[in-house]
This record gives sequence, C-alpha cells and structure tokens, in this order.
Amino acid sequence: MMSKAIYERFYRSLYRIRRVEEEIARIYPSDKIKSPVHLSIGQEAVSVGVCEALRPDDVVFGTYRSHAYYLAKGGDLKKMLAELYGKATGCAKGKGGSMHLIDAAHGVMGASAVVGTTIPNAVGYAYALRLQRKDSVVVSFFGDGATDEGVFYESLNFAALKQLPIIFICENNFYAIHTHLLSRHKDANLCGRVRAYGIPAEQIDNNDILKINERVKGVVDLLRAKQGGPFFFECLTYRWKEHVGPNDDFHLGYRSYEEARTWVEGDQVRRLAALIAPQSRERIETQVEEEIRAAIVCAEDEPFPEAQELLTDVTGD
Amino acid sequence: MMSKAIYERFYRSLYRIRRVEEEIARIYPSDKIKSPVHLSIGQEAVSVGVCEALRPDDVVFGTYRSHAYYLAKGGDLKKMLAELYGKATGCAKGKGGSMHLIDAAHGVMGASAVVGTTIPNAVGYAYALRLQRKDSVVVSFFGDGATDEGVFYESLNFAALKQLPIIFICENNFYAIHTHLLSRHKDANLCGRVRAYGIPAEQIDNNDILKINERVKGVVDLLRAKQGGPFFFECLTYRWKEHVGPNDDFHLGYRSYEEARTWVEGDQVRRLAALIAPQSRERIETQVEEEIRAAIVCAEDEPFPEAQELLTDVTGD
Amino acid sequence: MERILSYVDAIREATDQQMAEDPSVVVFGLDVDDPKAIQGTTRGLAEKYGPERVFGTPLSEEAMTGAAIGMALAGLRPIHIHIRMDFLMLAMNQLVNVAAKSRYMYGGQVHVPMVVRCMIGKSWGQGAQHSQGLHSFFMHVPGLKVVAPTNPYDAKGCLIQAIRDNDPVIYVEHRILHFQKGIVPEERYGIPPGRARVLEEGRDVTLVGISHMLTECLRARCYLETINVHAEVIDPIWLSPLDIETIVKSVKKTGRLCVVDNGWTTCGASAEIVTRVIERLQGEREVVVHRMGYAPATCPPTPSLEDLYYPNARTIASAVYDLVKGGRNHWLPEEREGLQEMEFRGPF
Amino acid sequence: MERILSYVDAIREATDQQMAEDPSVVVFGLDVDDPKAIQGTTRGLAEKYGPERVFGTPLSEEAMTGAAIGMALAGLRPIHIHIRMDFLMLAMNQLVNVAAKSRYMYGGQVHVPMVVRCMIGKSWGQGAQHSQGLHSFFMHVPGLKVVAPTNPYDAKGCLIQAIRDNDPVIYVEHRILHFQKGIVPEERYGIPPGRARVLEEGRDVTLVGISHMLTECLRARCYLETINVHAEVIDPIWLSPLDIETIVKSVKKTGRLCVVDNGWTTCGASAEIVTRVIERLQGEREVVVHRMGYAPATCPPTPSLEDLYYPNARTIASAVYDLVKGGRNHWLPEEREGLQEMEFRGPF
Ligand SMILES: Cc1ncc(C[n+]2csc(CCOP(=O)(O)OP(=O)(O)O)c2C)c(N)n1
Ligand SMILES: Cc1ncc(C[n+]2csc(CCOP(=O)(O)OP(=O)(O)O)c2C)c(N)n1
Ligand SMILES: [Mg+2]
Ligand SMILES: [Mg+2]
Repeated sequence: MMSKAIYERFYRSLYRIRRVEEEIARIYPSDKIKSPVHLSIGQEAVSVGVCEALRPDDVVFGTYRSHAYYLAKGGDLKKMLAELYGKATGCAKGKGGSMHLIDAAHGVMGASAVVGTTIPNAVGYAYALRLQRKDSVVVSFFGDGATDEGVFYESLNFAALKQLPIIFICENNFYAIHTHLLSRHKDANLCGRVRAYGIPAEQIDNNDILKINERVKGVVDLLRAKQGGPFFFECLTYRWKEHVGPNDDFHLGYRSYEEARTWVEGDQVRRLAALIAPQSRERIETQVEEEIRAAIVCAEDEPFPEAQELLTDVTGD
Repeated sequence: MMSKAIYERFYRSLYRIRRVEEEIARIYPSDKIKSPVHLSIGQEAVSVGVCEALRPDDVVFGTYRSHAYYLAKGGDLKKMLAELYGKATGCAKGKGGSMHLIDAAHGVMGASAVVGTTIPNAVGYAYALRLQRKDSVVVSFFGDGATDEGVFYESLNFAALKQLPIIFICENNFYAIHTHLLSRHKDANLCGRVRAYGIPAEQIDNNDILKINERVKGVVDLLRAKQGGPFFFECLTYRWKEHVGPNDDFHLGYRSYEEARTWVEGDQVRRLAALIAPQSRERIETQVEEEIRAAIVCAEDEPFPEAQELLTDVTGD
Repeated sequence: MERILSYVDAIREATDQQMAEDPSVVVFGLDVDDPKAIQGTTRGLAEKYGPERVFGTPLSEEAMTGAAIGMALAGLRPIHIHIRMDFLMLAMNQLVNVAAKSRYMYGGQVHVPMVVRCMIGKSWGQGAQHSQGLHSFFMHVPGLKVVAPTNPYDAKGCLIQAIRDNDPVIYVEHRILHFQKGIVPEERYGIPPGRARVLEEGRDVTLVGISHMLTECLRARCYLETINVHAEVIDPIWLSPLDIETIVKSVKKTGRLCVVDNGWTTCGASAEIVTRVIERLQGEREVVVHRMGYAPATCPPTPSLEDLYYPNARTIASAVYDLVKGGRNHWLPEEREGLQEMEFRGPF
Repeated sequence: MERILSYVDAIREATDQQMAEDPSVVVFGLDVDDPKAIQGTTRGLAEKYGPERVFGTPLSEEAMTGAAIGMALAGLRPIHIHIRMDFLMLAMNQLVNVAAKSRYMYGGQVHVPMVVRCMIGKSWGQGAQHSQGLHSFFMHVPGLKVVAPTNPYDAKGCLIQAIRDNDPVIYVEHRILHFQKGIVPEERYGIPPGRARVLEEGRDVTLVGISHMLTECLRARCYLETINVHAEVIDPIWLSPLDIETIVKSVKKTGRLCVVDNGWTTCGASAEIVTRVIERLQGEREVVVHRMGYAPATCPPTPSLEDLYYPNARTIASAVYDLVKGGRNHWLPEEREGLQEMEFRGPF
C-alpha cells in the first residue's frame, strides 16, 4: 500500500498536467500558440507513473507528444509555456516549439518530431551512463507508431546486447494519427516482439498509474543495482483529443466514442482525486491553478527572441 | 525419396557453382577480375536447394555474395563471367560488377552491395505479384548480417501484414565479415524474432541440400495455392573462404579451422557426388568443365564497353 | 469556360485519371486512406480503386521505399507519399543507393518507375524537422528526377508526367502551395521535364523562384515595378533535368540573376543554377548574381525568427534592387495589402 | 628528423592520443575491433582502452548513429566509423534531423560532440554503392561540420580537432589517400576549421582539389608547368565551415578558378565554391570558372568506364589549359611515369 503522501504527489502531478493541457486547448484558438500541439489528455498516468519512479538524475527521452512526461519529470512549466508561445525565455528559446521540449537540468533530454528518432539516442545515453559508472537510468518514451520503425528494433538489439540500463515505455494508444495498430501490424504482439531480443517485456493494459509506478519502480531498482539490462513496458492508454490540436475528433469516424468510453471512465485523474482527502485535494488544486495562471501570464508577457538569435546556436563557434 | 534424375540436377548445379568459383579464385591473382569477389564456396547448398524448388518465373533477390544463387536460378554463366571481367557483354554491361549480378530473364532480379537493401525490394515485388494475380513467388536471400538492420524488421512486418508470397532465406554463416552473430545479438534467436511477427520460421541447421529443397518446395506450393503468407528459413551454413577475395583466412584468428571442419566434412558437393552413378557424374563434370572453359575464353576475348556507355542508362531518356 | 481547381484537387485529379487509365498505378504511404486523405489529395481513391491499389502503410519509410522499388521492378507504377520531405531522410539508402542506381548498375536491364510525393512544411511552428526543402540532395544524385510544381496546372501535369516516367521522380510539394487555385484543364496532359517557364517578362533582372519561393518572386516583381525595375520571373518547374537554356537566355538579356530557393543555399539548387549560368555566359556576357534561401540555420518555430528565416517578397525585392543599382541601398518596400494573397492563376 | 607516417597511422595516432588524454572518447562502428581494424586505423585500440571504449557494432547504422548522439548528449565524445560513405545513407535521419539540429532546436541547452569517420572508395570495381563522395549533403545542412583531409599531417590534425569540437563533424577519408605517407609530428595538434591551405603558388589559375582530387590537382600542376602554365593549388581541408577567403584571394590574382571535386558536380561542393567566389568577386575582377567531378552517372566498375568517370591529372591539366587559353584546344598531356605515384609529403 502506498502512503497518502504519495497519492497526493501523484494527484498533484496528474492534475497539473491535465490542467496545463486544458489551458493550452483553451488558449489555442487565440492563435497565440502557433505550434502544433499534441495533447496527452487521457494518457497522463503513464508519464506520471513512470517519472514518479525516477530520480532527478535519471533521464527521459520522448516524442512530440511531450507535455506530460516533460512536466512529470520535473520540467519547468514557465519555460514550457514560454516555448509554446515562441518566447525568448522558452526552454529552447523559442527555437524548439511544442515538439522539442527539453529541460536538461531536470533530466528531460529532448523530443523529436520524427517518429522513433529518440529511441537510439536514449540507448546511447544509457551506454554512456554505464561507461561512466553512474547508477542513473534512462527511460525512452514512444508511441505504438514507433514500433513500426526499423530503428526501434536496431535499438532493442543493441540495448540487449550491451545490457544497458534503459526502460522502454511504449505508450500504446492504439493509433498512429488515425491508423490503428492492427492496420499496421498483423498481430498486436509488441511484447512478443521485444522478448525475442532477450528483453523482458510486460503489458500493463489498464492505464493504472499505481501499477505502472510499482512495476517501473521495481525495474529501476534492478537496473540501479546493475541486475539485468533493458526492460520494456507496453502501457495501453488512450488519447482523448485529436492527434494534433485542441479538439475532439470522434466525428472523423476512424474511432468511436464507444471505444473511448472505458478509458474515460477509468480516468486516473478522477481516480486519484478520490483517493485523497478533500482538503488536500483543494489545496493541491488551488496551488496548481495558481502556478498555471502565473506561468501563462509570464508566457504572454515575455519577449520574442531578438533577430540575432536566428544565427545563434547553429554550431558552437 | 527423390529420383536419380533429381540428384543429378542438384549435383550439376552444385558442382557448377563450386567449379565456377574455384576458377574465379584461380584467375583472380591475374588481376583480370578487378572486382571484389565474395565467394560462396561451402554455401552452395542453400542456393541450389532453394532455387531447385522454384519455377523460371519465380524471382530471387540477393546480396553481393551472389554467384551461387545467380547460377542456381538459371543466370547466364557467360554473362556473369563477362561482368566480372568488366566486359560489354556482361549481364550489366560491365556497369554492375560482381556485386550487382542480374538476369531478369531468369528471375534473378538483382543484388546489392549495401547489406539488407534488397529485402524490401523483394517484398515490394511480392506485393506486385499478388496484385497482378500471378502465382509466382519471390525469394529474398540475405546473410545473418542483414538481420541486424532495421529494414529487415520493417520488411517482415509489411510482408506479414499483407500476407505476401515471399520466402525469406537467411544464409546464416555466423559471421558478418569477421564479427560473429553472438557479438551482434544477445541471443542467436533469429527464428524467434521472426515468429513474433506472425511469420512461420524454421531453422535448417546442417546445410542439407535435400532437406532445404524439400522444405522450401512445400512452402512454395502453399504460397502458389495462396495458402499462407511469408515464410522464413534460417539456413545454417559456412563460408570456407575469406569474406571477400579468393583466399583462406583461418590465419586471421577470428575463427578456427576446427569450427569449419564439420562443415567441410558435410560438404554437399561431395555428398551429392556420392549419390549418383560414376558415369553420370563424369558426364556432368565434363560438360560443366567445358561450359566454364568456354565462358572464360569468351569473357577474356570480349571487348570492354565503349566510352559512350559511360552516360548511357543513367535515366531512360 | 475556365476550370478552376485547387492545387490539392489538381493532384487528386491527376492521380485519379492515371489510376483509371493504367491499372499498374498504385498509391500508398502513411495515412493515404485516412479521414484527412493527405490534405485531400488522395480523397476517394481508396473507395474507387480498392485497398490493394490505395493503402496506408506502417511507419516504415525505408522498407516502404524499398517496396516501391520492388513494385516498380515488377511492372507497377507506385506513388509513395510522405507528408513531410524531412521523413525522406529515413529512406535515403533506398532512394540514393537503389532507386537512383538500378537502371545503370544493372546495365539497363531494369528501370524504376516510381513517384515519391513529399511536402515541404512552413509556418505554424513546423520548426526544425517539418520544414526542410531537401531537393538539392536529389538533384545531386544521377538517376533521379526532381520536380517542384508551383501551381495547380503544373501540379497536375507534372504528376501525370512523373507517373508515366520510367525513372524515379521526387515530386516536391509545399504545404502553402496546396491552397493555391488556378486554371486546370480536365483532360490529361503532361508537363515534360527540362522545360522551364517564363512567367513574366522583364528586362532588368532574371528572378528564378523554386517551389513556394516562386510565389514570393512574383510578389517581389510587383514591388519592383513600382520603382521601375522590371523582373523576368522564371519557374524552372523541373529541377532535374534542369532547363538551364531558358534561364541563360533570360540572363543574357538582363545581365542579372537572382535565384530564390525554398531550401538552404550552400550546395543547393541556387548554387547550381548560378554556376551553370556563369559557365555558359562567361566570356560572352557580364552578369551579376545573387542567391537567396533559408537562413543558414535550423528552422526556428517562433514567428519572430521564422519571419527572418525565409526570404519573402520584400526581402527579395530589396536584394534585387541592390543587384540592379549596385552596392547596398537598404531599400525595403512597405508591405502592400493585396500582395499577401496574390496567386498566380494562369492560363499557360 | 622528419617523422614519416602513413595516413592510416596518422589517424590511429590521433585517436590514440585523444583517447589517452580524454576518457570520454569512445570509438565504435562495424569491425573496428576485427583483424583488419579499419585498414589499421583502429589497430591496438581495443586492447589498449578495452572493449567498453572500443567496440564493434551490429549492422545498424541508423541506431548506432542515434546512439552516438545519445552518448554525446551524455558527455562522451564518440567516434563512429563507416568503411564506406555510402552507408551513411542509412543514417541520414539521425545525422540531418537530429545531430545537425539538436544544439539549435534545444536553444543551445545541449551540443553533440561526435565524429563520423567515413571512407570514399575507388577502383577495383567498387562500383555504384561503394564509391560515392556525398560530402555536399552534409555541407548543405547547417549544424554539421565537414572535413576531408588529403594527407597524413592533416589527417591527424583534423581528427584531433574534430574530436575536440563540440559539434558533429563528418570526417571524410578516401581509401586511396590511406596509402599516402608524409611528415607527421608526434605531438598533438589541431587543424582548425575555416583555414584552407595554399599548397603551391602560381599566377595563372587557381586549382582547388577536394579529397583525393587534391592529389590529382598537384599532378596536373606538373603537367601544366611543362607548358608554362602555373597553377596555384589550394586544399580547402575543411569543407564546412569553408575558408572561401583564401580561395577568393587566389582567384583575385589568377582570374581563373577550377574546382575539382571527389563527387558529383550538380549541387556539389564545386558549385558552392564557384558561386561563393563569383559572389565575392563580381564587379571587382573578371574571372572564368570551371568545375570537374564525377561524370553525371552512377560509378561503373569496369576499368574502361571508370577511367572516364573520374577526373585525373591529365584531364584536369587539359581543362585548365582551355581555361587559360580560351576555347577548346584538345590538348592532353602524355602520361608521365613519375607522376603516377606522386605524393605530397609536406612539411606544412
Ligand atoms: C518518421 C515519421 N513518419 C511519419 C510521421 C508523421 N506522424 C506524425 S505523428 C504520427 C503518428 C505516431 O503515432 P504514435 O507513435 O503511436 O504516437 P502517438 O501520436 O499516438 O502518441 C505520424 C505517422 C512522423 N512524424 N515521422
Ligand atoms: C549497410 C552496410 N553496412 C556495412 C557494410 C559492410 N559489409 C559488407 S559485407 C558485410 C557483412 C555482411 O554479413 P552477412 O549479411 O552475414 O553476409 P555474408 O557476407 O556473411 O554472406 C558488411 C558488414 C555494408 N556493405 N552495408
Ligand atoms: Mg499511438
Ligand atoms: Mg554472414
């Protein structure tokens, strides 16, 4: 059993991510965020469950659907919103945008708009950690779509060969944009594929944040103790919003609201809310709302990058 | 039980390939063949066993280690040798060289010097056959090295998804150049990896030409009858010569002659020779020797391509 | 009666007509059969021609490009679609090492009739990895053809031509050009490689615009007219093979060349065009040249930097002004309302 | 005492010295630890620094390039080796979309200090897929550095510089250059980017040679001397960033520029160098230019065509002769014995 304090931590993180993204969706039609936002609403439990099992010096790599794990791992909210607004104070000085959030100080090492590309980067990072005799671990987040790409398998192979301290987290929300996994793979057998590389693999099929956290924590402990190499989790989850943008998309017809219903009913934000005391909940929510409000004000007020930034950071000299 | 006639066919094909490559090795130090030759000596049984299960209108794709399957599938010997000599009458007019043998008329669709590259080409060809309602099948030959490349897995995935009429033949000779499979994969579990895609996979572990032929024939029949999709064979075999060039290389130390011994003892050329009558054998050998001698004379006598060929065949107009 | 279609519909029509006439044409790529249908360019095709000829694929750019080559070898005419040109980086091995080389390295025994449709993105925070115009890579490699139509008429004609062509063709679209409307005849027609088009005549300077930058060049021309500088605007259409004659002829007249690319300049299409013109005219006609393109940086998503990253009508006009007058004049025209929306609508 | 090393040993020494001094340097790639040790360039390193710092890899160019980036992000200085440049086509996504862009798209929060060693092949039937010089691709993309040392001295200095550099560096070798011998000091030294070297002075024409073609240019210079044409020969060394000033200064003197690349010309390094020189000198100095490179075809393995495919000392001399005299003179020097083996041996 987990303690109340932990539930409160989890709830704070879940609620914060949910509310940040709801605010992004609210602001979006104002065109102040000129960035293609890929919302994680509905999927937050994976990011929070995983990142709550990590230390600050552990490192995560991810995808353009980056808000949830960025925040869950401790990424700076102000810098994130400023980045979405394209401001000079953004985490990438406005040169990354929503799809390239980074917060190296908090172990968020980057995200890519090209599917699958950060997986080998994460593997290389894990190789370096091993060589440097550190006991940090790496988490590689990616969607089910990335499991179509060859580089995923090349990465698994190398990680297994070298027994690297890395955890692969596939957020399987069933779709790559509008195309179902079963239109892309003959069978939905991701864990089977991974096990064939000699990598233990486990499916967590219900978006259960507590289960995700517990299982990942167990594996992290093993990796830190240098017992065993990579591990793979397939976390089934569900994206409530459209692939990119702030809206619902059940009218498009590629998926039904029926399909979504069980996931919406199993919403982990609501679930955790019910596990903590009402006054704690109120306190958390008030604090988070305040933080978000302040961050939005900041993002709106801050300046755009100056012209000379155009040619800065291309190379180091 | 197979008929004597079939043993004779197999022996002719095996003996011919062996002798052609021995002749190449003999000629090589004369520098008349200015082409990096990758000999299949020791591995012929795979090519012959597979190709003898195919019809002329079936199609094979392969690698730079191309002599064996090119000849086994019916490729023109004269054009092959002329190609190695860089002559205008070569199968690619001297523009391909040893690594790019092709004989479209006999279903040899090409070879690549970049490992793994013809695998998706073969898959696409199989897709076309299905669309064109033909009952031909495609064979994709590749080495164990190609199973390291992501494109192999992408290709498996698509072939399985579309249930294409293709047979993947991995000639596992344990090494990619000088690096053993177990230095590249955590486990030697190629069949397991492939099965995870929903593709039936089978290892044939002793280079047995009769077994290879029988098993492939069975699968070809299924594919022609549109029963079942892709199939994967891992054929263990052994390269006797160095990776590229005409020499032995046991002195390099990356593998031992001990390791090779069982494979040399299980030589399928000798085995088949013993299965046919001495006078048939003599007849076959005489014919083959004559054919090879003539082809070499031809290759030596023929002209190099004219200067205007340099800019011909770049595009179609 | 002039028939007006959007660039998107022109592509759809070209595909539809070629599929109807030739059963060997197949269309595939990520999401070609999904509700968005690649901006509408593949709308209805799956229903009409069935899922064997029109299909979505896994995210496997390298293998699907390889498969396209295999299909082409087997007699099909595949059209493989990518919603961003950036993703072609995953397929370079198949494109550069196989597709481009097959005809030659097999001594003409085979050919590879395939079309690779790919889109350059711009604005709305596309940023580093969704905005690249990498056509110069494909121009560099013998054996590939490259086309970048800038209007609906050419979009249709070039696609038909590309599908009929027996070589691999990289067909470069631009997301902003998708919104263009223009005259598009109903019948099938091809726009053959190796013929550039002079869109506007002018005596003072030759402006060559590639992909979306052609539109900016046309707008720049309007700014320049107000100060009595007359630009001849040329659309190369096909980048490989490239019709350098038309450009040379123009520069022979104007003595000035400005090439504006939708990509980086270093080792880019603009370097190539400048060099070829110089090679042709040196010793014959004195010329001054200028090239423009993406800033030598990664594409920044923030609007304040993105505006500076791309050439636009006003910065082009300003550069041309310097080319004509000599020296640095710091002239920059005031933004003009009507020009923002200007579209070139033909007829041709 | 002059210390003579081969190009191969110069690379090995540079790697060894940097590994000894900096524990974050790691070396990997296919076959780096096998009996051939990448032509000897990695000989002994695995034994000396252990299998964690020097290791062979699976055949997974894309993932291993991605892994190199990840290592660099974590503070290592990876050297990733490919025995053919052609194989980089499998890693273009990581090189172009990730390595080149990381520093910028993360607003300077990270940098990617990695070296990609790759070799251009030639002769002995290397053919279509083992002979490409694709450095212009990497010159095109902001965020990458490119270097192509032509002699042992630079091979060592540029590799040391590349390893120390905080950006991704594409280090281009040529299999034939591996046989070169020359003076190589024992101490560690860097050859900084952005400084070309004038190897031979001359008043009549500026000859710029890239990679192995520099050697051919030096040979061509000897042929030209016999007819009293004096070529200034420049080695750009670093292609990105490119020291155009040194070339411009030379062309200002000679009025003639011939760039000979070890790659195709269209959108190639030769187009870029010609264009930059023209941009700089137009209106100031009349110049004539010429570029040479691979024939616009796929590389044929047969010697009769391969000879025509590459520029060589005699065809370069012939082209320069035309450049100097004007028109087409059909002069081609007789093959001279000693020149075949000529090596440039420094000192610098
Ligand atoms: C290599 C590549 N191919 C195609 C795309 C276009 N694309 C963007 S997101 C996406 C779907 C990815 O799905 P998944 O990995 O499941 O992640 P999700 O969006 O569901 O979180 C696709 C195909 C891309 N960005 N990169
Ligand atoms: C993509 C790629 N990487 C590396 C090489 C260099 N190389 C040439 S052959 C070879 C080994 C391939 O081994 P395998 O596939 O097992 O075939 P075999 O030579 O054993 O028949 C390698 C690594 C290559 N040609 N292509
Ligand atoms: Mg998904
Ligand atoms: Mg092998």
